[in-house]
Amino acid sequence: MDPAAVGEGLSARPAVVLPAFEGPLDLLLHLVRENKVSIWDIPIARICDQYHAVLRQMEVLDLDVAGEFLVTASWLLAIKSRMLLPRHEGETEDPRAELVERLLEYEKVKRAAAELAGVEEVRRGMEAVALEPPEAPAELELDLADVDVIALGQALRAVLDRHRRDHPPAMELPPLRHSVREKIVELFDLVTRQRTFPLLSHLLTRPERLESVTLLVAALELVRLGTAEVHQREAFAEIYLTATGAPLAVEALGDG
Amino acid sequence: MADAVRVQALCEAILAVAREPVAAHTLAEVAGEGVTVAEVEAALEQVRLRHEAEGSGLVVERVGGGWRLATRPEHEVPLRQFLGLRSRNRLSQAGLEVLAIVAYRQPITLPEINFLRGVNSAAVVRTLLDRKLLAVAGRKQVVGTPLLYRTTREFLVHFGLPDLASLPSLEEVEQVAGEGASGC
Amino acid sequence: MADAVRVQALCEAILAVAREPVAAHTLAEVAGEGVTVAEVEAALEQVRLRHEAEGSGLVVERVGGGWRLATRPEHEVPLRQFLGLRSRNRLSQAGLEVLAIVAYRQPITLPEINFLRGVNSAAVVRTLLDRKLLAVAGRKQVVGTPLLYRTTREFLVHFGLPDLASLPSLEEVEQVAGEGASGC
Repeated sequence: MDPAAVGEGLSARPAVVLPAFEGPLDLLLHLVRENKVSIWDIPIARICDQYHAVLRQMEVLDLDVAGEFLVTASWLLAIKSRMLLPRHEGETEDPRAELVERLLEYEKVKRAAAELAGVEEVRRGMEAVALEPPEAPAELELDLADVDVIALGQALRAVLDRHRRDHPPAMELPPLRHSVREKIVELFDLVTRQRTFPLLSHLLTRPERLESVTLLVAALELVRLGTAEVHQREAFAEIYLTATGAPLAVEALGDG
Repeated sequence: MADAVRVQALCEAILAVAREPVAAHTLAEVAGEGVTVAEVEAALEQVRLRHEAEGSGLVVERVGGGWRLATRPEHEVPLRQFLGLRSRNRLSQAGLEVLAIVAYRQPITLPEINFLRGVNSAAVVRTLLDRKLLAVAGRKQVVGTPLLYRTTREFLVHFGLPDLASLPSLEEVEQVAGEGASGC
Repeated sequence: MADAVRVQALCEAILAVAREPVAAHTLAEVAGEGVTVAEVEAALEQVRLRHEAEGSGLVVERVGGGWRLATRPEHEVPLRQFLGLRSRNRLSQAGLEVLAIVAYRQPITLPEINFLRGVNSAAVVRTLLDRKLLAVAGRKQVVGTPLLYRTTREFLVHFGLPDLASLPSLEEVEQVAGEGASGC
């Protein structure tokens, strides 16, 4: 490629108002045509510079689209630099080969799309004749041939949505107000601060039975973990909870 | 004169998509400026005569203050037969729902299907069994040991799936297509 | 001979109520014993010619794997006015490109479509699925098992194609479209 062409970029920038491009390939095809060059022998340096110039002109781009244009921009730069390097021996492939192939493929797509557009323009005014049959069918029916997995999935979604509407979830249970875990920490604090703590009185004076039960479980858990001991001098006497001095391994506790 | 032909063609086209008889003045209105009711009626008469000629399956009739295009009464029996024949390859909306439920939740029993749909689906299941899209997959070991249903190989072939695991997840369906227009 | 006329009339009547293309073999089945597909096609050709004559507002066409009766495109404006419908939206350039890709390369995955267009086409595919111009045809057995897309019968009807084989080859399209960028 002619290295002198590199400098041409800005001056050769197309002065036309930018048409909307479907994507980077569309823009590249446009540039190839504007420059009246052969798609088989694209002056890569010139096209690359023009491509970058157009990118700079495009003001607001949504990020997705911009990303696609930028990926192609760096691809073009890579091809451009490979064109400038002397070819290695035995390296026969033109660095532009893949680009040419993709542009040719995309050009075919555009032509086929233009064909379809022409046909659509004529046909979109047509309506299927729809006389009432002698006996109207019972319900709207779908041709099985037209049903695909997406239609199937959408049907299930519709059923589940309807089911959910017709069966609102059962009344929710109020969240547990006392968790064993919390009570373990709370009791541990109490025994470390007071060394010896009258557990039974504490349990019996809780406003809610549920809290007492939770506290009892918490106390047993502390004992199991070796962070506290219980003592009772005789049946029905006060139960004392005493710190052993071992630390409380919080991570050893479950979520309950 | 060329306009008379245009009015004929237009009237025929409109009657061909209308769900009920159309008044001549409505046709005149749609036909555009300067087309009179008398011209429309003359045009319709031409269309009527054309269909009276041998070989047409349609008739133009004046009914209930309007005009309509209809099939000939002598075709009633074959037309019914046609609609019946066609229904073999069709699926009702209910059929589609049951097929979807079984596809995604198989094996599943009729009571479970009914619970999800909120409607008794016994007849629909029977139709799908006849069509070989569903099959029986044993019995569920619960009270009453109801039959379990599953989809068939034909089902997979129809949907181009190598196996059930290839069904798109519901998240995938939403991602690919959104809510879609269930119904027609 | 009288029977040929009967078949013509019956075919026309069936197409008039069908709302979608009807296969010739279905028509033959309804027409009764001894009526062959070839006879049905000859009859349809007669009906088609009759509607081609001046003054008919309808056309008989071979599309989407069968035959259908439709209104002539030139009546679009008054017809829409009568039906109270807006004019049908044209497909976007992106939509046409994706349809062209799928039409020629089906079944094809979204990543493959994206590669050919150089742009992510997920939203376009979604719209085309909604419009029933594309459908899912299973999964490709490669990493990630992406969904495969195909064109639908609605696609064939929309573009007036009897079947996929009637799509002009890409080389033909190239010649018709004339000026390419190559060669200069």
